[in-house]
Amino acid sequence: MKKIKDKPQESEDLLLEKDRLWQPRIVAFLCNWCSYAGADLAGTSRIKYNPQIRIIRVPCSGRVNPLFILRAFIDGADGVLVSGCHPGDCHYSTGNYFARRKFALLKRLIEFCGMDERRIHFSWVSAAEGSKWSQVVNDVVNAVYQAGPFTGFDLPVFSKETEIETPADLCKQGPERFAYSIDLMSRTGKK
Amino acid sequence: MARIGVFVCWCGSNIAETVDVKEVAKYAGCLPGVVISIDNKYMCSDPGQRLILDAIQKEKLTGVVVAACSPRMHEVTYRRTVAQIGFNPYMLEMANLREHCSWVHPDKRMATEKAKDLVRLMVEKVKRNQPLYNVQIPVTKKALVIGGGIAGIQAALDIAQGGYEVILVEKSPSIGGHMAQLDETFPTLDCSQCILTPRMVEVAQNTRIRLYTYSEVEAVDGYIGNFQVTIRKKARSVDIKKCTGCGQCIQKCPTKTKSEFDAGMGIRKAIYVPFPQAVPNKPVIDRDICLKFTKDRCGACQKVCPTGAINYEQQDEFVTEDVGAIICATGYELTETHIYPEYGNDPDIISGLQFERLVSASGPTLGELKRPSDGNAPQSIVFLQCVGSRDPLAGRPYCSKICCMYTAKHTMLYRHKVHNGKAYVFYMDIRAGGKNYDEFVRRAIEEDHAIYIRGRVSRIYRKGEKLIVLGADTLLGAQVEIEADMIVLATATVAPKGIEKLAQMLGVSYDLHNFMCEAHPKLRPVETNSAGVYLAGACQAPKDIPESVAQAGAAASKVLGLFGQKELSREPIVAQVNQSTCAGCFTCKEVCAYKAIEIREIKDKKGNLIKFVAEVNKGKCQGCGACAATCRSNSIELCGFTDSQIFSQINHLTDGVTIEEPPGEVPMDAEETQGVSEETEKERLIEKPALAGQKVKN
Amino acid sequence: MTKYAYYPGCSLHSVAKEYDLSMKAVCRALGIDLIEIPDWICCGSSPAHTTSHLLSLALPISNCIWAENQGLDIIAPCASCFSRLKIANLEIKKDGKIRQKVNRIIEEEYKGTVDILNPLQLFNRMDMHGEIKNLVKIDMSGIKVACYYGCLLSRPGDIAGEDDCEHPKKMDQIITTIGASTCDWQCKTECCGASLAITQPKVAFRLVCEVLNSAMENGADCIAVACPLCQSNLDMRQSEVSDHLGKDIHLPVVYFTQLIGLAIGINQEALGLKHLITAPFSLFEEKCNLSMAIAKG
Amino acid sequence: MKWALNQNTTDDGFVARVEKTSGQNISSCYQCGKCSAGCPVCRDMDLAPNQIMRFLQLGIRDTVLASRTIWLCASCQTCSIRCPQIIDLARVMDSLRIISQRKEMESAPNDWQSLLAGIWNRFKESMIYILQMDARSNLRCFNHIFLDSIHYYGRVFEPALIFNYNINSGYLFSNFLKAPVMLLKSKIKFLPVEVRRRDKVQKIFERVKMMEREEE
Ligand SMILES: Cc1cc2nc3c(=O)[nH]c(=O)nc-3n(C[C@H](O)[C@H](O)[C@H](O)COP(=O)(O)OP(=O)(O)OC[C@H]3O[C@@H](n4cnc5c(N)ncnc54)[C@H](O)[C@@H]3O)c2cc1C
Ligand SMILES: Cc1cc2nc3c(=O)[nH]c(=O)nc-3n(C[C@H](O)[C@H](O)[C@H](O)COP(=O)(O)OP(=O)(O)OC[C@H]3O[C@@H](n4cnc5c(N)ncnc54)[C@H](O)[C@@H]3O)c2cc1C
Ligand code: SF4
Ligand code: SF4
Ligand code: SF4
Ligand code: SF4
Ligand code: SF4
Ligand code: SF4
Ligand code: SF4
Ligand code: SF4
Repeated sequence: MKKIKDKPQESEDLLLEKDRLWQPRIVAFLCNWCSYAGADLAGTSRIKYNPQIRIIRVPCSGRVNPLFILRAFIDGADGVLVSGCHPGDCHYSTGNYFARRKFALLKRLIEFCGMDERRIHFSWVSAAEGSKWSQVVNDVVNAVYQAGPFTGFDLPVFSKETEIETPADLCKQGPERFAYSIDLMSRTGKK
Repeated sequence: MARIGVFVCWCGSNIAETVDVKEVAKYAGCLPGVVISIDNKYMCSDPGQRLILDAIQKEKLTGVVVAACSPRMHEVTYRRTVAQIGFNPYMLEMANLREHCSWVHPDKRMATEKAKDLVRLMVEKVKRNQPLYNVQIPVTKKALVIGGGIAGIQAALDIAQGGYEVILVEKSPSIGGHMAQLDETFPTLDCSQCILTPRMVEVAQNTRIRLYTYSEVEAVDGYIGNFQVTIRKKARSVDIKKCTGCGQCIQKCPTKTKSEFDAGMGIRKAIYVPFPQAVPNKPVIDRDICLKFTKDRCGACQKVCPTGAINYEQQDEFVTEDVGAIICATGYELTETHIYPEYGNDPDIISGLQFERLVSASGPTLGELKRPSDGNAPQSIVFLQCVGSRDPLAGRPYCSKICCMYTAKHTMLYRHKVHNGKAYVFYMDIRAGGKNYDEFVRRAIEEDHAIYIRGRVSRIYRKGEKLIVLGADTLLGAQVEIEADMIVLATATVAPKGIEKLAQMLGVSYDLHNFMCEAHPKLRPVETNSAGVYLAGACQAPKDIPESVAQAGAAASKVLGLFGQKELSREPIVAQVNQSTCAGCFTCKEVCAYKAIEIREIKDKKGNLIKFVAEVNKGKCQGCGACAATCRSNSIELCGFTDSQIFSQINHLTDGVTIEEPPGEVPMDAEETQGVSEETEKERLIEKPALAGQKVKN
Repeated sequence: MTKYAYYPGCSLHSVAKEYDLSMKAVCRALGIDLIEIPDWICCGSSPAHTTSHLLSLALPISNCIWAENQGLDIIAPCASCFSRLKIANLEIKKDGKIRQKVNRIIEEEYKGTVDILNPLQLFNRMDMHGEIKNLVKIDMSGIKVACYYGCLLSRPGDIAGEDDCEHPKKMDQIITTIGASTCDWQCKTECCGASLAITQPKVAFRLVCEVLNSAMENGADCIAVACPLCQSNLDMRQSEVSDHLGKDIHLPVVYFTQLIGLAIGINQEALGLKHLITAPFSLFEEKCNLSMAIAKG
Repeated sequence: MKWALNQNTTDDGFVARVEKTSGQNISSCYQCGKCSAGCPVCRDMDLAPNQIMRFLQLGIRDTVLASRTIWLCASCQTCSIRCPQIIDLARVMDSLRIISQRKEMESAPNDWQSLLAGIWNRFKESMIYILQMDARSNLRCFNHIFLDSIHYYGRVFEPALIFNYNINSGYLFSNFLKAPVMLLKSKIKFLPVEVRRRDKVQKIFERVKMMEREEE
């Protein structure tokens, strides 16, 4: 992504300095039955993790509208995490599959908008995985920290020279690539 | 104007140690809309709860935020408390300062900052809460059991025993299922008929059980407590009321075919009773082969019937029944016998079920073991396990569970009939996990001298009188070739053909192999994700009789538990459609796993149809919110987790962010909505093509 | 006239020249135009695929280029060539990376549009049964043929095409079309061990014994094959087999194209019957009332 | 019982290599034995095909590579089409042969002299094998001569092939006895046909070798 390339290499000191000035702000949407309970378990087990996370409880990861995520960025978040039950374990049987499909699409969109993909995360955390939850939080905070403060969307500009990838173009790049795009389409599309 | 009260709990030192609760309470007091903000050592204690109640009454609060532990811990407690004084419980929310804050963040400054944020988010959410009321659902106290195998019979009897009415629907002419076809049963080797027949008779005699045989469920409507089912009673061509079961018609009938009950090993007539102990013991005409129906000839049965019970004009009949709960007990089937081309399709290669019929005293050979090709008793017999099961190549990676046990049983039954015969079993593993099960298999090996060979068979072909079985003994690391007179294949247990149609009707999900899915494999094994629908027996997964009966009992007790309640009360966390903006696209309908979204017609005063809109059936909706996240016009909301509530939380993530309503949010008032959304709709329509055009040009 | 590219392979130019002859003669009679791929090279057969996977793809593919440029499908009568060509084609269609590699090796751009057919599939695809039936002149009903498919025509599944790999039927259908009867025997697709004939003659010999014995027991008059390896393997050792089994085995192993040729009255010499080691002449003379003088050459 | 497994006998890298060359998942074999049951050559093998899979699962390289089985397998694919776990065992066998032969594919003839020299070398080599009664020499020997022939002529010149092979393998008389019959039936051609694009064929061989070396 453009931003990663543009980002100058920073020295240790500078990073430390920045550490004091800036803390990433991360919103997490957790499903009530698995991930929220997992986070509760981290609490009851007193597993410490980074405090830069703000949890919003939803009944199911399938409730999370991709607009919530975009809106969170507009409203000042530097990173977003969505976490639900493991595939097959959804309390509502299929909600997390819908979530997965939506996010695959959203991720493409967000990459397209020039956003660093390290800002947006999805995970499966069960009610029994308190330590996994803390690990996920720390990983996410780290990743977002690496990405730096979110300053706005950065849409790519298409000049006449820039080639836009169409399925036909993908075809030319060989069947694997094409298969990938078809796969992606089918995963994000309807059942 | 919102009047919010905030109550910050210390939880002794649990919260207060790492979160400056005083500061949080002070901060909360300054938030717009908050009229009172207090902290207390134990909010959940009696005095703590009293604080809340007093504040509600004194300050005329419209919303409450309790900043304490996890809502999964005490939300119910607090909601119940406030409900006592007539405050709508759904106007209360909790901020999780303990599990999600004080216990996990040691840094007091950071933890306090986070606590403030969490409280602020909840205050903003609760401002947008709406009073909600529990959904009350009446219950029809009558149950439907689909499938009259041992599982269905047991469930029906248990429910009737509990004092409620049961309707039992069986698609074949008699109840009994597969168990009726078995000879003796593992692990005790008692006679299947002897233990099953009394139960079948009990069903017939029980006044609380209404039996529909030769019938199928045609449609299922409604939801837990209130199902309407349509049952098709297939035309039997025999008036059950008049028929005495004398059987003269059967004797006279000239048309024969292979008997399904005898698994194709015996024959039956065109007018038939599937087996002597059938319930009801009244014949039925198979219209596919009866000469009257195929060639308009014969009519012998009608001529001979002393009571005039035969009625060729009979039509399929439809009856509708209201029931409160449904138990699905549709059982299993075996795959076709000759599924492996490399095994060929010799008549002396039969399935386990056919073997049961061949050795059964009530079977076509009256219990004499005769092989199909020439009627001789097989002197050597080979049993193959896992045929079509545990076989990804055949598309079934799962274990059929019952065949290890019944194969062991078959070797015993065989040896009891042919004392000097040789019984070989090709197996991969012996799965005999059950009370007295492994002992049973050992008995087959040690006492009845069945020869167990560990390996699969690759090929079977005929050589004269004999069938050559080419297999491997992987323990020896060698090939084995056995000359057999007869071969019995333990073919895979599969879901009945076309059962997915019934599953869809019931709203029950089914797995890759069309077995019905339980709500949770360990903790809710008889419930389904469709409230009020339960599973019993082999329709859920391959099962033997003890397990089927146990599950049937469990399902019946669930039904009895449901019927024991006066009315069902459900949390009001359900979806709601704004029908003025709903475009009728029904995308929501597709994502709803519970089939809770229905199609409603909107008509004007004259009764002309204006449009179709979505409507949520509150009985079925489980409150997942998938629909709300999917609707493109934001016309469907999940009560308690509305877009407006969630957006407000997102909106107040960072301090000092201007508070504005996000675009696309549904305003509270439906009247206003229409105008706005129509406009935006127009804008979109105009803009879209232009945008698209531009992109291509660039 | 339907045109096909023709890949005879090494065998059809040497040990199996009668297959080549009869195939061409039958196709001529049926109006199928076979154009031999110019300057073809060996497909590598099993030594290639047991030595190097890439080699086993590159050798066959380098022969397909010409056909692709001409827009023709390839007929490969030798079962081994057919199998190698078909497998290479399937693999290249499935895996883009492999295709790129192979294209680099052969220094040409091969897209994988060519379809590879063996004669059984060819006759089936063009639905030649009616036409063959119309051309039949000789009454073949007296002979009972054991159709032998062997490994290479029946396995793996995607090679066999629409035919069932355990119970293939295509050759039987053709043989019944020309009026002869076929027998149901269990060795139809059993391996004859041809690939071991040279390296492990003892093993191959055992397998040959089994196949011949089974054909004999099931009352076959001759064995029909569509593979030069099977043919020579089953044909060459019959005297030893007779000694070994202690019974007289005399089962002509003929190419099914030769049988078609005979039935539709193609010039006997053009069918190369004289090249068969186990002489079939008396069989045809007795059971079909044919004078075989010309064929004997 | 034979001793088989300890930490010195296992080699996970080998399993990974077999999996890569064959594209098959070795651990998916559940040892049902259906492959061995249908294998036409099983009774001549020292390890049944399913045992080869088992040794592979445990990573016991040397036993697998020393086994006669991999050289006896006729590539008939019976196992592959019937394996319930959809393992292409014939391909696994192929890979084992490929791996075992890889080293020896180096030298290749480019003229008559070196072709002869090659044959002579193989003769010496195979005599050693014969003296050691090693079965695998036969197939290897055959493969080399076959491929050399393609390499040199572009096609297989069968009479020379069988002749060479018989000299080399020591089965001097086995198929040689057939020669008169074959001559009689005029099945044998006396002169090899050379393809015109011989250089191209040679390039194919070279590039394959190059790419395979790259891959290692
Ligand atoms: C060869 C063999 C031997 C066995 N031996 C033993 C043994 O010794 N001991 C033991 O414990 N178990 C044994 N079993 C297993 C035993 O048969 C099953 O455990 C038992 O029958 C399961 O009962 P069920 O009621 O769930 O299903 P089923 O017996 O299959 O009954 C299902 C019923 O539902 C009906 N039905 C299906 N679809 C519909 C529909 N859409 N509408 C209405 N009705 C429908 C069917 O007609 C049938 O009557 C054996 C099984 C086999 C195959
Ligand atoms: C190592 C291991 C791993 C397992 N893993 C799994 C798994 O992954 N999945 C799975 O499904 N199952 C698993 N199981 C099996 C599972 O543990 C049991 O199925 C399950 O716990 C049985 O529950 P229970 O209530 O019948 O018995 P228990 O869990 O034993 O409960 C019986 C209770 O009764 C109490 N009690 C005993 N006697 C008396 C008395 N006289 N008066 C009053 N109270 C009494 C005991 O104190 C105990 O609390 C595992 C078992 C083991 C040993
Ligand atoms: S003859 Fe009449 S009364 Fe008797 S069994 Fe038949 S239908 Fe019933
Ligand atoms: S009318 Fe039909 S059922 Fe009755 S006797 Fe005749 S064939 Fe049998
Ligand atoms: S129960 Fe036994 S025979 Fe049946 S599939 Fe399972 S392992 Fe195989
Ligand atoms: S005792 Fe336990 S480990 Fe042994 S077979 Fe039974 S279930 Fe498996
Ligand atoms: S998705 Fe929205 S617009 Fe479409 S039917 Fe459902 S509620 Fe109406
Ligand atoms: S909330 Fe879930 S269950 Fe309720 S209607 Fe929407 S999708 Fe269906
Ligand atoms: S048939 Fe397949 S699964 Fe069975 S032992 Fe052979 S390789 Fe393993
Ligand atoms: S491919 Fe090899 S291992 Fe498999 S069955 Fe044939 S000879 Fe045996």
